[in-house]
Amino acid sequence: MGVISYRQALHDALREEMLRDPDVFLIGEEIGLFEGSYKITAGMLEEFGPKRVRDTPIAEEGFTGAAIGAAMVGLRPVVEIMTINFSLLALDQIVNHAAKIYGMFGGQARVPLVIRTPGGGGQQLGATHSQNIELYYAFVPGMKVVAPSTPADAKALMRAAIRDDDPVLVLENLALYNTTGEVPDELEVIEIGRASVARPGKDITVVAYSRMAVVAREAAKRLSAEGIDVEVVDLRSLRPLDRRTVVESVKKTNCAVVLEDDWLTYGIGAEIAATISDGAFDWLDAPVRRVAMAEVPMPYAKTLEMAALPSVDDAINAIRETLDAVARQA
Amino acid sequence: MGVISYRQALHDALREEMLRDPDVFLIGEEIGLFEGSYKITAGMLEEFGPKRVRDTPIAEEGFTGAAIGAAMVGLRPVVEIMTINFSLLALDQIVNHAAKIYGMFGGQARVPLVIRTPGGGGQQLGATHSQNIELYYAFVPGMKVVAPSTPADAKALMRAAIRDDDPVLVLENLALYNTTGEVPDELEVIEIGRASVARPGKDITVVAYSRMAVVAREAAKRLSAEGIDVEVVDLRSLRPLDRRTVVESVKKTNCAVVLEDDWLTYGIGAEIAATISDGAFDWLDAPVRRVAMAEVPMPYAKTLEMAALPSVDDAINAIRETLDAVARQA
Amino acid sequence: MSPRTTAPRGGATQALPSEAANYPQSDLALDFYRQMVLIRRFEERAARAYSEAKIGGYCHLNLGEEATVAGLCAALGAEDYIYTNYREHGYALARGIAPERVMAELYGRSDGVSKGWGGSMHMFDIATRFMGGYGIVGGQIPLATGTALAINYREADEVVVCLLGDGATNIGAFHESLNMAALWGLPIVYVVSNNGLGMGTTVEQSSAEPELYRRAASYRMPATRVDGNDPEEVHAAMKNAIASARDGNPFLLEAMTGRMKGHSVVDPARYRSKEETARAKAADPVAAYAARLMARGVLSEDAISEIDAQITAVVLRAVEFADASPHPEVSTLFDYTYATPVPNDSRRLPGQALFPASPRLTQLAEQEVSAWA
Amino acid sequence: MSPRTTAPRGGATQALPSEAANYPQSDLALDFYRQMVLIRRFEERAARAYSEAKIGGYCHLNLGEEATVAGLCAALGAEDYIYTNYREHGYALARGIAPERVMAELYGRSDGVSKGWGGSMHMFDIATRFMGGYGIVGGQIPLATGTALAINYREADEVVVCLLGDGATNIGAFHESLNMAALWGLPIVYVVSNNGLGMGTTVEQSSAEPELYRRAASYRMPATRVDGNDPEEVHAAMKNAIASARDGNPFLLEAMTGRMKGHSVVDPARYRSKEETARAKAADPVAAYAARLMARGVLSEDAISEIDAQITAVVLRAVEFADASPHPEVSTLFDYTYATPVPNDSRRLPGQALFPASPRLTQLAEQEVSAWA
Ligand SMILES: Cc1ncc(C[n+]2csc(CCOP(=O)(O)OP(=O)(O)O)c2C)c(N)n1
Ligand SMILES: Cc1ncc(C[n+]2csc(CCOP(=O)(O)OP(=O)(O)O)c2C)c(N)n1
Ligand SMILES: [Mg+2]
Ligand SMILES: [Mg+2]
Repeated sequence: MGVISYRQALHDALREEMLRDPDVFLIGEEIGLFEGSYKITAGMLEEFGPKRVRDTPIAEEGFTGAAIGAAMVGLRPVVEIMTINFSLLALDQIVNHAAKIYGMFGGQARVPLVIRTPGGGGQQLGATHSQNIELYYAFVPGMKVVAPSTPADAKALMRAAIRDDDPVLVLENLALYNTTGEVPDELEVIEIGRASVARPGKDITVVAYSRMAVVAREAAKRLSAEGIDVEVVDLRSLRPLDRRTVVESVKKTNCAVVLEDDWLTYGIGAEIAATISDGAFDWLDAPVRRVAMAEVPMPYAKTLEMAALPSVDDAINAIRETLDAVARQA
Repeated sequence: MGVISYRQALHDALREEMLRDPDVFLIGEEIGLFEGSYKITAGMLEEFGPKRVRDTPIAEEGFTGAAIGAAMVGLRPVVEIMTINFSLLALDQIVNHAAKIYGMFGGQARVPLVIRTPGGGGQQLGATHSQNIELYYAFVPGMKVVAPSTPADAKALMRAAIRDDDPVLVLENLALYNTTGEVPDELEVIEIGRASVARPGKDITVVAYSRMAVVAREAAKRLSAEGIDVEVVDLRSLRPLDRRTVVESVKKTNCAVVLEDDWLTYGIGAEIAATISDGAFDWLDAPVRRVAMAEVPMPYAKTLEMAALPSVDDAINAIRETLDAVARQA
Repeated sequence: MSPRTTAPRGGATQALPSEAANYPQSDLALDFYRQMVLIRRFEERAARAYSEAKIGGYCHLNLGEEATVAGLCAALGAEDYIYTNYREHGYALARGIAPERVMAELYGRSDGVSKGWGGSMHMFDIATRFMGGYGIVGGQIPLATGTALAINYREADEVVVCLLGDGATNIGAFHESLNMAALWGLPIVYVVSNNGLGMGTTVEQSSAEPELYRRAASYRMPATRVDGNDPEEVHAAMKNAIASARDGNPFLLEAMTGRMKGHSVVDPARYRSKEETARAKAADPVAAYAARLMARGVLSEDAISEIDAQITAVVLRAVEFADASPHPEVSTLFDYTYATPVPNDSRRLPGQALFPASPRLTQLAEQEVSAWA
Repeated sequence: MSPRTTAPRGGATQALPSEAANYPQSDLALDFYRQMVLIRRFEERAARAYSEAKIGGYCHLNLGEEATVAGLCAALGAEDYIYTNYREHGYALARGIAPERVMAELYGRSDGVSKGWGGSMHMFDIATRFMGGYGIVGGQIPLATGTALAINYREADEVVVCLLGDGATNIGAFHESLNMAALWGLPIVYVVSNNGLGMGTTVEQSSAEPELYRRAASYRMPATRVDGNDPEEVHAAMKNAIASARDGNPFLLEAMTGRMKGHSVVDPARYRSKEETARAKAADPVAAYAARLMARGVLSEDAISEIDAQITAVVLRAVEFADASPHPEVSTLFDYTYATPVPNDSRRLPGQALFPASPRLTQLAEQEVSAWA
């Protein structure tokens, strides 16, 4: 058991899978000589050579499509898309091709593809570089989408993604790369499609994923000092979505807050709130509250960006207000 | 007041706006000589000439982006994207550019752009040609998305979209083009962002848009024969979303069913269900039921396609089951 | 370097019925002719079935492109891969897929080459390395390039052939893909089947450089243009192109051909002038090749009738087979979303509740699709 | 045809301080030099401010590209439009935007050229027709093409200049846009600022045809390559290119230049060999041009010092201005989502409930942002 960064966990998973299976290779912009925009692939070109760490031209659609075509004949490409914002350029290849090929051709070709890409705002990167658009993938049958929040999950889910025979998008997060956590030496296998109860509690359920799951744990920690016992459900997988774990938690706590880093209207949290409101209808003592980004193109100025992004304080406030509503209901 | 088709209503709106304002022009694939894949622009090339009815190469990203650039200096382009499935190729230009330009540059340039595009399955067009992905646009602040279900709304909303100073996606639907309805000669202005109560009722609220609003009205008609009085809320606009009209309706009926033609998980209906469950929490007597497409890449075979698509019977069934649940609750 | 193969795991590679290139010249010519007649009759029959509502969706035919299809496919080895667009019935046939399975796919039946999931635009057959059938213009180009990358990665000897239409040369994916292929020396031949039209838009109206093969120069890629109505010329050029690609020099081949009917079965092609339509008819490659082979003494009137009769019978059998093939069972609806079982996959029909009607029940309906079937 | 303008409604067009082309030769040379020094000093100061955390996000500098920027912008008329990528501070300055407003934008302040909403990558100034500043590689290319289409539509006389990097020539939008521009004869000049590198990837590693201007041939578009380190050569070539574009023949100009530092301020550029770094330093266009003008007798050591002092003062003022400019008010957060008021627009801060805490209240919080401000 060692404490490592989320970045290191991703790096280790890639490296170990490449050592294990010669069909695994990396492809993307600036992942070799430049060592990756966020340095996940540092040292890999030197260790594995240009065939297995392939720098590409700036052509998201082209190289993502090429990875799909390589996967169709049995290779296991891991594509880096520098940030999720640029993935829009490859969306046709991902949604209309990678996610469809198995079904559209009656199950004749598998697409064992991994796309790794970070989301996240908070770095003053402006409107085109601060989006959380995992929804675009989580919405699509045929895709799988995982969104780890800890180094241990990052490593385990990256490994599971690489070994999976379907296209998997691994959502990373700019703000998580430097966070640290314990990663067991003998990593258990995490099945894609299972949420985890990251912190058991009895008073309220907080559902989150990726960066917001870290925010959720922090809020829970702070509130526990006041005797409020928060249960944190970390979705980990957005598609498939583990509704059962979410609903079971709310049946126990009778109320819920959803934290998300994307826009509220139609965001990931809408499905979570709808699921809870439906599946735990008779157990719910207050409306499900959603904490999400302000619905604006993200401004560059620090003051505005901070105002637009959901914070730990926002989470705590929502939890308190929800518990107040429950109290009024009783 | 005349009865015309949805196709004709769209055509008339385009033509009248082009006659009114010389800055309005049409651009897209095969809209001129070929008269449009679905013939909305039939006769327009002849009437307005190639400058105002511009056939493009097959280059969705390029010509959509070009329309945005033309809009930035004051023209009012109306882009046809042949079906919404192909819009994925232009998504970067729409989401990262059209929707951002006003905000990202501090309000210096407006983007009075219209994108018209049909969604819809049910034509045996297979997985890549049968998607309902309006979500991709409805999710994005800076975009507006309208989704008319009647010829009158199609005409009024297309007109409003062309006169709007922000980018608007007008969602058409393959299955609606031949439907007919009354269109007033003196068309009232519909403000983008307002739902309509398409049919008042007191027993249950059914929320829908585009093709499913037609399904909703049909279900309501059939159920009224049995004395079940359905209120149909036609969203008409997906962004901005008129939550108030939806919630007020449910406060009256105390229960709701949402109909949608896209995939259930993370689909448009998730937001509607979450909104109702939150805003009408104390009024709701049963969980909000969602009727949506099966979560599969759409198969070609008729048997499978029919099974995957939501029908009037599915809507009626969901309404009955929801009313049963209300009865049990009472 | 010993020959290696990229055979996908579990995907059997089956030799094609004939390695056309080894035939003596006149046999090859007859093969071309038979192939062309098969495509012609098959497509005519497909058009009829479409108007009888036996076929749904869109239906794009290879009528007028028979020579390109036949000449090109004959140049491929059994181990080579072929990607096409949605106008692919002819390529599927010429690749050796049974006409029965191609027609059954058009009928949306379970014996179809894509089990009824693909339809006219999405034929796929892993056994013959017929890699689809894609409905998004240009969508196949990056995929084909990636398969060539895999061959390169595995140091195998196969080649990928990627068909595309003239209109598709204007889409970004074309540019991105050719650049990568040339940069990395991938074993791929891009073939532009230039029938002069997108849907109704001419090459001149859509491409600022209408000699499309010249666009390869942007990637220092060798390229050439051939008469796509001559199967022998296409075949010879394709052999060259494949040899170049196998050598690590990807190639762009432009075949000048024609479209005898509308863009799809339902398109009356009113945008074409009478003269243009007459010209397309006059350029009929099947009739022209028949005349040539007669002049050469390879074909006679009798042989032509005999071939026609044989092939008419083949196509009839295909239709009968398709009509008799069962519709896919609705219970298979959720079989092909993912390749392997997935916890918490959504397997819910539109009429089913996400959670059972009585909210007191704890089991999710999602996991109960079996109860419904 | 009388000159017409596409002046966007409400957007005032303001004459640039100098119409450089009308200057006598030596004045123009001095102008180039001053412009280059301004960019150099400004960018050096920006790098410092970035390391002092006054500037956030990414910060890409024009260090090494000063000659291209200066020569190019001097060829533009006041009515012409310019689009660039995210490496645009220099272009903004050379277009005549006050250094104060450019620096204030980097500082994210309300007096910034984009009111603090854009930052380093997204400068925009409608008055000087400086059309941005785009962070998505290649994203500006279709937009610029569309503005050229609007000029054509309005039969106006302006020209659009669209900057892009060498790496951006590999993206699909480049291909799609050049084809449309050529097909429709649009008044646009595409300028590839070839600094030899994407981020760390060289042109040779990313472009199968590394002589990038040759790619214009795919669209029958005239093109040429010039020494981007010589402002006079750039200026002359740009004049030609603009004349061609105004005539309905869009043009591709490739300027061979260099990048003196990393891709962005934080990039130590370890992937570059010592020799390469030394070569980039040696090619310093500012020093080279100073030497040339000294040899020509246009500049003296004294004049160089004086210019440097003047410009250092200008840059200092810019920094002081930026530092004094107010941060945007949080109450303006919802001001720029839409251009006009929108019913039911979502104006909710992350901490606010969609519906008020007590569900018995009927008013939606969405409409109450004013209560919060
Ligand atoms: C991305 C995309 N845009 C538009 C279409 C609609 N469409 C289908 S076929 C076609 C014309 C294609 O022309 P070409 O590439 O020459 O092929 P051909 O049909 O002539 O074989 C168009 C525009 C599509 N399927 N995909
Ligand atoms: C679509 C997209 N892909 C990737 C990136 C990340 N990125 C930013 S700059 C850059 C290199 C661009 O190189 P070039 O076009 O030569 O411009 P330069 O920075 O050298 O001026 C990359 C890959 C991006 N911003 N957008
Ligand atoms: Mg064609
Ligand atoms: Mg560069």
